[in-house]
Amino acid sequence: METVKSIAPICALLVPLIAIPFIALAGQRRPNVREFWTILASVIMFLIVASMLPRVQGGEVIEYQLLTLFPGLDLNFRVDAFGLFFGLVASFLWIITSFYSIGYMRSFNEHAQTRYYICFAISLFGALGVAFAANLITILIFYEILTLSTYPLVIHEETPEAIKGARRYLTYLLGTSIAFNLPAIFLTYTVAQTLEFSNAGILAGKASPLMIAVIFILFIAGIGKSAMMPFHSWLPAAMVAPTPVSALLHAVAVVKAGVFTVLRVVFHVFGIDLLSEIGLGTALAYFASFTIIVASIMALKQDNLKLRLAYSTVSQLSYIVLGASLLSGKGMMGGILHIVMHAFGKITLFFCAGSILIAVKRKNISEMSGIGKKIPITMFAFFLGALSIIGFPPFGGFLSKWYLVLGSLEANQIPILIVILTSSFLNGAYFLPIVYRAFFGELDEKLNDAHEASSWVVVPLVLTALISMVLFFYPQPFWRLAALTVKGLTGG
Amino acid sequence: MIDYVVSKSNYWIYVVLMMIGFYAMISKKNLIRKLIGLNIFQTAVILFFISTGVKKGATIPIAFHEKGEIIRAIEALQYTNPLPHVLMLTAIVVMISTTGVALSIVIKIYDAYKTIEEDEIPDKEE
Amino acid sequence: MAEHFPILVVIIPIMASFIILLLWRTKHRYEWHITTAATFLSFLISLSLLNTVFLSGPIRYWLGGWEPPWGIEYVVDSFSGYVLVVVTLVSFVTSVFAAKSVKKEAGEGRTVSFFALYSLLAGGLYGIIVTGDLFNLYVFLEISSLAGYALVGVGKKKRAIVASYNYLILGTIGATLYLIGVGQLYIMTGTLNMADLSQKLPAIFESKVIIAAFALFIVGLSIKMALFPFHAWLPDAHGLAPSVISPILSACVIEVAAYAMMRVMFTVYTPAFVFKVVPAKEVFLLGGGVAMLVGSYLTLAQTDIKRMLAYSSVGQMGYIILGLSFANHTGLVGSIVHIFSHAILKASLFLVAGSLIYKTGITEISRLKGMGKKMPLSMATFTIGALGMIGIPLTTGFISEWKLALGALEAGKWFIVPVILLSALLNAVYFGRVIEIVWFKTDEEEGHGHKEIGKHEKTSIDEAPLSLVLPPFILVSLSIIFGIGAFIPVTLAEKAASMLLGMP
Amino acid sequence: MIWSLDFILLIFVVVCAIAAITVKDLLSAVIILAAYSFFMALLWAAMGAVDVAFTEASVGAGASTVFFIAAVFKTTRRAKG
Amino acid sequence: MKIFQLLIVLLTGGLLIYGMEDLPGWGDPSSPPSIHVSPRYIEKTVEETGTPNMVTSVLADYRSYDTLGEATVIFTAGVACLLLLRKDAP
Amino acid sequence: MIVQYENIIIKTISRILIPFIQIYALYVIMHGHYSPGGGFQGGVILGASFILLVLAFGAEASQKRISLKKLTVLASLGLLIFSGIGLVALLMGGNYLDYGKLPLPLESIPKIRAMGILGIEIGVGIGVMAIMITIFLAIASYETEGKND
Repeated sequence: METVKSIAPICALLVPLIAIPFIALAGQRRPNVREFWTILASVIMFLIVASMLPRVQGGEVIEYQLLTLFPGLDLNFRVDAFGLFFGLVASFLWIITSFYSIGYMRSFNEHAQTRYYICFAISLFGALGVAFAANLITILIFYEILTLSTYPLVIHEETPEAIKGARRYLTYLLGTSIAFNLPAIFLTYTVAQTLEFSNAGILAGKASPLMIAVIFILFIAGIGKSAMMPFHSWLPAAMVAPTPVSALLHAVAVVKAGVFTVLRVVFHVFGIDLLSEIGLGTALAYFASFTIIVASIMALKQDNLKLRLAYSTVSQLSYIVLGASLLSGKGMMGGILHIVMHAFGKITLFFCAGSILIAVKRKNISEMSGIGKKIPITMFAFFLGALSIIGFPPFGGFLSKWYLVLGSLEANQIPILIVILTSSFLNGAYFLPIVYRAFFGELDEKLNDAHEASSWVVVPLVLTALISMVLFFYPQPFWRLAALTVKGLTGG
Repeated sequence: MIDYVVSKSNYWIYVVLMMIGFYAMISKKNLIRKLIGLNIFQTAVILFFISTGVKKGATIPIAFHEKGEIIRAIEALQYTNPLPHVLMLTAIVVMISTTGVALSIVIKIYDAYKTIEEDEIPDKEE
Repeated sequence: MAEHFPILVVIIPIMASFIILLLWRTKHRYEWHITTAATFLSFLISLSLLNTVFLSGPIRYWLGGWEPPWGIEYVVDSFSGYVLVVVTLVSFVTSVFAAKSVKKEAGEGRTVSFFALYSLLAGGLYGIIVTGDLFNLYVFLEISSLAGYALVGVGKKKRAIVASYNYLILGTIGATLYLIGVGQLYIMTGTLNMADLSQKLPAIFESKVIIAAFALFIVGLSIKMALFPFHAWLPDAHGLAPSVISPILSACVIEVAAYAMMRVMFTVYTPAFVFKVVPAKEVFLLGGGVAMLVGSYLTLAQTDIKRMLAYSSVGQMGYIILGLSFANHTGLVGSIVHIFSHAILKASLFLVAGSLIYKTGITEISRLKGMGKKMPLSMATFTIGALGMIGIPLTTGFISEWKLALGALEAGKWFIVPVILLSALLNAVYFGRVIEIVWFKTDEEEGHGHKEIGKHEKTSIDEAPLSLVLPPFILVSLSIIFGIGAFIPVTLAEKAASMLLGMP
Repeated sequence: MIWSLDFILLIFVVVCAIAAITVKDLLSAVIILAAYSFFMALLWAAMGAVDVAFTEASVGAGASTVFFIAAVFKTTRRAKG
Repeated sequence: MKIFQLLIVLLTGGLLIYGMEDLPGWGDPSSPPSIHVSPRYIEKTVEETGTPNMVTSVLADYRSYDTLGEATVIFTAGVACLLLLRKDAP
Repeated sequence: MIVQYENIIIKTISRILIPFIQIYALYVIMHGHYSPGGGFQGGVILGASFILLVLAFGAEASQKRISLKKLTVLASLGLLIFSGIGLVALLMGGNYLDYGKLPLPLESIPKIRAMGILGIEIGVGIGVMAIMITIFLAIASYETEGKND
């Protein structure tokens, strides 16, 4: 694996930042210009990120040292296969979400749209920074930027419940980060004298198993964005945000940044050898399994569509952690692939929820009987997205779950296998009734003149639904990146 | 014991005076009385400093002179130490300055609340 | 001329105040110009001093040409140069802010004496920083304190005058205890010069007088810097002072007291005494830790924004003291960086509160609803400042927190790390509350939700004048700049810490 | 210096100090403070600190007493505690 | 309540009395202040400053900067009184 | 309290005493080199004489001789003399307040220094006198502001 220096990561990071003044200047008075800048920025950013793909696929690691805060504390960037993997997902979905946002925000004639687009750009900057960070301190900085910039998005409505939800959001994310993540980094630095990620881990052989375990627990608890129980309740609370926010940030950018950070820590700070030696991987796997099952059951009880999706996200995120914590090649592969598969599936579902809200002004599942007849495209896309999440072939979700199953077999963890299967069943149990009710239920008479939302909204969701199907047949770009990551970690 | 007390009698008195002044400052409720305590407190410190400069058998720190000419050789042992005196001149000035400012403040308090008893000043603004 | 810089930095503001009073009968008003020019000159000079010190070692200046210990000596070394730059910067920026605010708050007829006292306050603080003589420090302490007492007393609210009185009584007790300490050192050594004292003291470390004097110094200066059990005067005084004075008090006066304490601890008494002879480590650990938690906790209960900021200073002083208790280089660097970080951030927060008062007269937090839309620049400044106080990465607040926590771990005091973080969390809670109200709660009259969209899009922007918005903004941007370019303050602080600890 | 005079002065000083903070009438307290300052000045003169004694006599017993009296007249003579 | 304040006072007094034990004897001509810095003031005052009154020479020459500080203190007090009590004047 | 008292005895005695007090004060300032005293003590005594004037004749009647405006100018002037002497020394190539470098036509350094000391004593005297009266006047002639906010 060779390292090359390039400013490409910096360029990609700078794009949203440069876009901000333009967005702000266009302001409220010229919405078209403002949204043009947003879309332009998202496209450019994606292109820059994608341009790094060939080199990274060729086994290179792109590095860039931005600056040294002071000795021992550097801001460094490093694009390896894993980072690029996440960066691609986030930047690609930003484009789609931008289109969707335009439709959604205009349909509701929302207030403070300039603030919305600015914060959106900053969040993407944060997410991409997390993807490209080369050490713990850089990742922490971008992680905090992400937290803070999404706070105005969550509180966007400025209603009392939005304020309450946003308060919980900030409390959990900032609180865990300060209370657990920071001390974990302090301890890591004291023990290892470095914070740079490395394929072999930086803690191996530097501390007693007890110390390692303490640091590990602090990290897992501190990365609140991964929504592991018991630090999951911010995610349902954040559902007060406008739907595009929930879609991109709480299905992709924010939560994935969380699990991405967890995976980074597991892979590159501790190293898989150290974890399997101490047995922490298995512990984490059981912990994640617990979250998977409990969150799935809680999702069953939700009537609010977005809340149900949120709990489903909580459970699906733990799949990723579970895959990584199996510490076997196939398992890790499955976990990493699940990042992208779940992203496309879940964003479809969220887009659909938003579309339903626009079209029929309903939030609760019990009130959605028969709407499938009025908005068939949306509901069909919902169906496809749900199937992908459940893990039916021919959808992307099947691939990742298949690898997870293989991984659990490889690691001889039959209980985990059972968990995966049970949870898939539960997924079906909470998604399919919605679809059934929508197509075969009795339509409320008030909704007789309902119709599909504008094409700004519908096209993106159809697109994502189709992509999640395409990913089953053509997963190569992501698959290869994931394979490269695993190869780097297992050294073979 | 007696010897010990007498040989340091100045120090004892200074501690006693300091305690009196300090006590008045923090426990008396009348604002002007607190200032009287402050004066006593600071004077006690001055007494301490002056005591450090004393030398047995020495005279005041002004060289013997006549029309500006020195008429006797100067030896350090003949004169008390002038440095504490200088410092305490400054301390006295600080004391009167503090007193002046504090009295201005007391007058303003009286103007605002019509009282100079600490416990009669309402805790919260109305 | 450059060799006279140590004295010029002090004497310029002091002479400026004489000139202000001399000129008060002239037809035109110059007091603000003179004050600002003087503080600006001092700032430039202090920058040059810091540069010289950094490149070629400490500067010693013999006043009156008398060599120490007979004469008074001014010493600018890497520590005092650093603090001097911070304090001159804050006092200059604040004096820029003062142009408009003072007239409104103190009254037209009071501006001359106000600015004269302001210059004296600044000059007194600079004098404390550069002096190398214990008694001279006391004199300048009194200059700055007296000016401070009076300036607090002209606060707009009626109760300000009572706050001023209590500040005076406690401040005088603190200063007098310090003076007794000076006397005890004098009687044991016969000298007042700090460098000379540090030569003479090691021989008599075990003497009871020396230990008692140390206790007096610490207690006296703790009162001046409002360390936890002695903090009673601070919230009233800092919260009720005029909006120009609060930043100076919170960002400079108590910091300079902290500076004086460190000076006494490390330059006069050597680290060998502080960490080996007396149980200072334990006392500071307890004092600092409790101050942080209690200060932050008390802040939570405040409903007035200036009072809240004032209480938060109590907690922040705890950070500085805590860094001393680890007895290692990293912790001390944390303390020194925190002096800088707290000074600029707290000053900017108080200045924003000042422009809020200038514009609206509101100080209750609950009435700040919708301010974010009316005064976006000021409130953005406030928000960034608050994030810095919490210690979010890329601000100077994070640097000091990082160094303090590493210092704690290095000293094996891992149980302090949760305390630091808990305090940061409490900071986050009370600043988060304000930020939420300012940005996301709308006025009842204006309605909320997206039903009445058109309405608050059009709320007329009513920002404070530029001369009030710019100063806090400059300070906050400095916090960001030095949060990113953190090697600058850290390198300076490391040099200062090595010097204080007597390491090569 | 005369040892007994010194001792008597010290006693006087302490008595005056206690009186000054206990007397009910503030004006009397201020006058007693002036007396205290004066005795103090004598004490210092006896120790050879003539300059300090001179200053204390003019400032402590003079100027500061005048300030105190002015302030007492501006406020009130009656003190509760 | 007064007990508490009395306690503080006694504590401070106790601290001073604790330290008193090691103080040099009263009026001891060989105590550090008498032998370290002050001899130069006493012996050289006329030679160096032409002023027989040592207090004046130390006050206004050797440590004249303290005196400037002292004068500034009282100047501060004067301005402070004006600021507090006069609305019209400077 | 500065109401004019119709007391002929006080007025007459003050009229006689005040010049003597002032002369004594000047002596104290000027003779600080040789005897106890100096600028500060002299200044206080000088101030006291004017305070006596105010007490005897009332603030209104003595307005002509001492007004707050004059006093502030005097106070800052006194302090400026002091700090100015230091500055002159600095400009002449010495350190701040290094009287030895003062440009005085005297033969020996000690004598120049003695003159420097005298100069600052005068400065201190003027300043202290003015400030003592200022503080007294500020306290004694305070009128309520009726601040009721």
